[in-house]
Amino acid sequence: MHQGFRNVTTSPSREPGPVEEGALSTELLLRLHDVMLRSRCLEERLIRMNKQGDGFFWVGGPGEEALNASLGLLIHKGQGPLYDYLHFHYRSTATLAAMGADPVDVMRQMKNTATDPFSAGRNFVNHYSMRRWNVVPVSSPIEVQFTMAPGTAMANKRANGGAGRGITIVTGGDAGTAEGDFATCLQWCARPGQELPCLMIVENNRWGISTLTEGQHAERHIADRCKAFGIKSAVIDGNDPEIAYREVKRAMDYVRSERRPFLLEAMVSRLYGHSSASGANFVPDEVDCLVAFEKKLEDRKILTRQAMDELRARYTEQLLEASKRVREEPQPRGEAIWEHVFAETNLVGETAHEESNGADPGGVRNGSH
Amino acid sequence: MHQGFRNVTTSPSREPGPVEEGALSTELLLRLHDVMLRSRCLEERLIRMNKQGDGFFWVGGPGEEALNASLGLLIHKGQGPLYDYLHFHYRSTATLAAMGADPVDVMRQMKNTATDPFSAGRNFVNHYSMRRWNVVPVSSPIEVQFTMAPGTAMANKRANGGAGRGITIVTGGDAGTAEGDFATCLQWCARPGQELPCLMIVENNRWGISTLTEGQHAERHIADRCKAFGIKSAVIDGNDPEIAYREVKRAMDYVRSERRPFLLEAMVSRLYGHSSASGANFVPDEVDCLVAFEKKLEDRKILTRQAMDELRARYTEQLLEASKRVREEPQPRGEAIWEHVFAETNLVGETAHEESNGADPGGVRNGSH
Amino acid sequence: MATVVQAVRLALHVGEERLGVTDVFGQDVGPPLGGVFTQTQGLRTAWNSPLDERGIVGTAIGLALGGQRPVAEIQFCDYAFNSIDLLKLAGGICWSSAGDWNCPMVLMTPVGSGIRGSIYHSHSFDAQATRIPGWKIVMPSNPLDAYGLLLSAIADPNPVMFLVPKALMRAKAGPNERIPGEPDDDRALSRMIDAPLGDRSRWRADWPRVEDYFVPLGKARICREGRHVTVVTYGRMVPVAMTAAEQAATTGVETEVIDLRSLAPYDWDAIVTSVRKTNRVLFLNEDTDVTNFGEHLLRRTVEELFYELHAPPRLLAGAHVPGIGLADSLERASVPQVEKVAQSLRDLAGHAA
Amino acid sequence: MATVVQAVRLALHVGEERLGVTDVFGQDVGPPLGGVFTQTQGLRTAWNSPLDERGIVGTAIGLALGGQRPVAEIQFCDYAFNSIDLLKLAGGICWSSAGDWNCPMVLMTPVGSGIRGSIYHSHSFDAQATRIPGWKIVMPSNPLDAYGLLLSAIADPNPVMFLVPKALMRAKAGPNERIPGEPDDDRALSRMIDAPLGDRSRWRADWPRVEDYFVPLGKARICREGRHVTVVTYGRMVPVAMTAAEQAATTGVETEVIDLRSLAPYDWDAIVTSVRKTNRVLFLNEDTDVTNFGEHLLRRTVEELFYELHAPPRLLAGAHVPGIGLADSLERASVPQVEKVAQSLRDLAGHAA
Ligand SMILES: Cc1ncc(C[n+]2csc(CCOP(=O)(O)OP(=O)(O)O)c2C)c(N)n1
Ligand SMILES: Cc1ncc(C[n+]2csc(CCOP(=O)(O)OP(=O)(O)O)c2C)c(N)n1
Ligand SMILES: [Mg+2]
Ligand SMILES: [Mg+2]
Repeated sequence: MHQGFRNVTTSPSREPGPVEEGALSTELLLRLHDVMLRSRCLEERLIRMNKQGDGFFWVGGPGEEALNASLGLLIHKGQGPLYDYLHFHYRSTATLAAMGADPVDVMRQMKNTATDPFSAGRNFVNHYSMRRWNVVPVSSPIEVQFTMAPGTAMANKRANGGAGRGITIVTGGDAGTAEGDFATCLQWCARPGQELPCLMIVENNRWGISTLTEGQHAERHIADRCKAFGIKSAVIDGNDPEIAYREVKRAMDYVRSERRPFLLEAMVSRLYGHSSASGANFVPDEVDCLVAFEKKLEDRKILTRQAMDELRARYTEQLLEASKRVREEPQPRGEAIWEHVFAETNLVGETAHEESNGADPGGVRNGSH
Repeated sequence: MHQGFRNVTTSPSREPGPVEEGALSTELLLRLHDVMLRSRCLEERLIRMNKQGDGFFWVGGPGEEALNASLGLLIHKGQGPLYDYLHFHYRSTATLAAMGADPVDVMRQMKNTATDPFSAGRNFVNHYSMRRWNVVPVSSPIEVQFTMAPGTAMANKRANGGAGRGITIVTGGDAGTAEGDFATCLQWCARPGQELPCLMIVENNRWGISTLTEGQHAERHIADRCKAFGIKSAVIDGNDPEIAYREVKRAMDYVRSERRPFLLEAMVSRLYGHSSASGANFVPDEVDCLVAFEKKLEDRKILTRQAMDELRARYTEQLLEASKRVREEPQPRGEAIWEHVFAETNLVGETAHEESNGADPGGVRNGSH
Repeated sequence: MATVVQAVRLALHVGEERLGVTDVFGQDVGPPLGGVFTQTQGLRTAWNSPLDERGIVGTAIGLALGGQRPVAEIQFCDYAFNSIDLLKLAGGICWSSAGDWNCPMVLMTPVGSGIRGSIYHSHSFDAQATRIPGWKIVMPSNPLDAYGLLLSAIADPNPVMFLVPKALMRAKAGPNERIPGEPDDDRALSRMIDAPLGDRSRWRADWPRVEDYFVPLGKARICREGRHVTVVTYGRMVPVAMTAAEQAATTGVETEVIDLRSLAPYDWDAIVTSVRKTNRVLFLNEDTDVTNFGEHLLRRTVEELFYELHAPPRLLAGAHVPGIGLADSLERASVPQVEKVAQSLRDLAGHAA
Repeated sequence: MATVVQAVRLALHVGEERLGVTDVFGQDVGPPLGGVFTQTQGLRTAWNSPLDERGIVGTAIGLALGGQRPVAEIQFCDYAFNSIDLLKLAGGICWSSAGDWNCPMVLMTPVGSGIRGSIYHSHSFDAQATRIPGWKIVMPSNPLDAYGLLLSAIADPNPVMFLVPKALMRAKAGPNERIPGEPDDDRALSRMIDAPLGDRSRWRADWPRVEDYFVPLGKARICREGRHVTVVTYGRMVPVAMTAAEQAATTGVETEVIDLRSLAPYDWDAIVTSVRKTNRVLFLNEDTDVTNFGEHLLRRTVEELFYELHAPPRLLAGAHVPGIGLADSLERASVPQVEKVAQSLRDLAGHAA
């Protein structure tokens, strides 16, 4: 795979308009920094917890904060097809942080407590599930989320008689695009006359565990694959929050207004290796989006080094304290494995039935309304 | 999907050289015609057999003879990785006819007799298997052949210490390219530094059973999908045997000499519908490659109408006679279902062990050498 | 009387009009064909999908999560085996999220042998399906059950598999098995809802006003009562069991035939009650007989009813070979036949208490 | 003593050098990692594949048909469920072509729970695998069997699945279970064939001269002899059964433990011989317990040995729920534990003749 991506901000097919326009407000820069920092501090706490034996496994997204913080701040957050449906993978910590997820809940999942709101101690950390924000359960199998995305995108497109603005956002890594499921998403989102409002994001860190993507992938850019389908795309430096925010917004606005698919490929870093299985140690030779951004903010006199250090110290301290409390929370009971095998009521019908044609008997019958 | 394909003979990326060059010898034109005619007569006999209750199901390739006859005449036929490996689908009648398969054997499979050499009465007609010619068993599931092709192509590439000329040829329809397996083949054949000598052929008849491909596929040409992988391609009118022969040869020569993949998309017709399940009746509004070619031959005074009619009558008569004999051949015994669940010896090792590194113990141990 | 395929169509129509079904889709499901077995002709929400089973299952999951009510079809269950991971995923969405999400989708697919479908149009799916937790699984053996089970499947908030025996697609309802509201005259029904041959561009179905009829998921049906032997079966093997029971009756063996109808959840009480009465049981299905669902039922029977059994319980199922061959002789040798079933009934009855 | 993972590596090395193995491939199988469990470190023919299970299985089939000798790995069996159709295809190549072709490939994949792998690193594969005709299936429970079964798998002209229990990867061989030719000193072996941490670009394995040792496919191993109860198990449940047998022995129950080793073909004679002796049998595995391979073995036992059974035969297996939860409590509640197994042995032995 082509290595010169750091110079690439957008591919020829990127639409519409040039990158340079529209600098971000100081307030927004501060928010981006705050989310990135909080998310990074959380990841570092999670890694520490794992190394101390509080939680069996860690996987997350340190090195992807610039992109994911931007994404999280731009999501149209809510429940049901009028809002964005989110099919994330396991590196979306900063996205959820930007959306306002409680870091204590993330530590609960890390420690697989009964109080873990995402999976009640069943799933790995950063495997979110939040129906009230349309966060579809994150699952470990690579790329399957790309087969489901067309379905929620159809719901988005129909919502409110076609006047809805909600879109579907699906994220995944670079190596995973080798699965046929990635092609499935391109194929289904581009059906002539049936184009779907789906924003596909490939977070390209150039690795699949220990395998360099360039050794397996002939594509100059993975994003090039959507051209045959007439899907617009962009390849961006996902390590610069200013570029990332502008480009995610541009892509999102396009999908929201045109109700058509868009593929965004963001070049990002993997700062602690693949997961705890590979040691989860800091990798010095990759661009650290947070360090780079803080330097910018300092140079531009937006924040002082000291202020940022204090902020980091405060978040670190708060998370440490919270992690101690989480450690005391109860573990699931064994018998809990029998719970939630089946749903009693049609939860997903709650917000959707006014858009879908016809009432929702499953829900009605089961009295969930 | 774009409809103007009849004007298209080659796409921009088609390599190398222009189409016009190199007219085919009269002898070759006669051979092509003979194969196309024999194959068509066979299909018509098979359809008749099915309608008369001799055989439960028919599927085949009437309307694809121009392309498949060309393909069959150009295949480097033999056993083992020094020869071409063939992953065909169920429309390859003319390809096998060109290679010299016995039409009586095809009728045996049609009538599912115990004497059917391809499957002993187990599989549908035109589901060939001929190890001595590297014809991998044709199986009904769409597109799975595209997952296996990279494997035989690796064997081709290694054969004779890398000096082999054998290639892998895989064919499939247009609708089937929506399966992820088609993308798998592109991905695996293009791995940087590991490019494979694989000729992928999409036989585009614009239909998947009752579904028009243009309603499901946004690709202007399916062949465009290989561009992102740096795979060369061509889109041709597969109904003209002169174009088809030249283009198949060109593509094959490229794969054979460069040891790299190539994707050939051939626009063809479906003259008797999808299969006997949809009636297998002649469809008047599609280009009939045989009729068009015979007109050409007549205009060019290469063959007279009368000569061609006589030839057709002779083949039809021969096949009718043979079909009567096939009808008398024994059906499989029920207990035969227990045969060949497992192989006793390593048949595929026979021709390959001199190329593969190290002897073949499975074969040796089982005394197949 | 409606056929199974007409019953399916009527149920999907009711689903569209009264149960909130938003999508009936899959390969060749929409116009002009309306399904390779005509099962989806004339439906308002039917559409054709790309030729991609993984896309079909994944999109159905997405539609369900998006609050829609999809009924997705895999054209033949033989082609669902590239999507087992997605079926497992769908079955695990509620559990993995600890009840945060549910996934109300119906997956419809023709199963089994009996139409000379050769290696890839003869597979069964019941054993595979019952291995996937989080799914409800139903399999009708007649038009009325097809109608009533499909309505319940659509109304259920969980993923439900609707397995239709290919060989029974054209089977007609028995005299007192009329779908409530269907016209008395078969030809009338056909004129109303069967698409004409040839050009269908202007054809519209004229739907009869059929009524709600829900067959509860998890409830078996006793098709025939008997004192000597119990047969626990479903789908295509139900008529086979009934005929075999007739034959056995001629030699004085009174067979009780249980049509399970739902494989998950399944009606354990019905099995217990019958086996307590007959003390002899045959489990019958056409799926391959290594790691087979009938073996699960047999195991549970042995564990819970061992001391009530007067004869070793038996399984009759399909031959564990890679496929079902095209030739008649091969297909017959691969799945249980009436004679063999009748013989097993006599053997079981032959065991003294 | 070699660990299971070292035994696998040694067998693959012998495969490359003496049995014609041409490819050991899969995700992260080649350098630098050499497998997520280090099982393929230092191998001459190991290479990394794209992240595409269907491509891995399909390419392995193609390599086999092309006369090569591939050993393909699916990184975790949890991720093989999108390729069941391809596994069925491989298992059917010889049969569908009426013996014209064979498909000599080995599919290697880690299975089962026990490493806190949560929902997607804890799946079992034995029930699914035994449903696929045309495959031979083996599952070692110790390093020597891992070595001997893998050599036989490689040498076989048919597709063979090599299922490695994750939880036993680091298990060491017992005293008289040394692989013929392996160095006496474990640390010496480790220095020779375990890749160093950090930069491995110049590291080469220094292979010991291990000898041929073929464990025949289809032959069980009696791990412990006993008169009162038989346990038929395999893989990770073998050590569990052995410990439970120890516990049961303290209350006078003498348990015979059979490690099946091969699930297809399986050693029926070994089961018959033992059950004829003990008249009581427990089938034990960790896969989900609806449509489970142990149910097949139990069914056959009941059909053929009903009148020799002094107690209802039992199955202990995994809970039929969508996944295995991460928390210890959840994992323990999901798969059979020693205490429960020991109790079942006592219960079975408690039944009078
Ligand atoms: C279907 C599937 N196959 C294999 C794995 C094991 N696995 C987990 S992450 C990973 C690499 C993913 O690489 P990429 O898609 O680039 O995402 P990244 O982890 O780099 O963000 C693999 C092979 C899996 N989880 N799912
Ligand atoms: C995996 C799979 N899904 C569905 C089918 C049923 N089926 C048989 S042929 C066909 C259409 C194939 O269309 P295309 O790929 O264009 O090939 P064509 O028949 O037009 O030559 C379908 C859906 C199948 N055989 N395999
Ligand atoms: Mg990556
Ligand atoms: Mg087609």
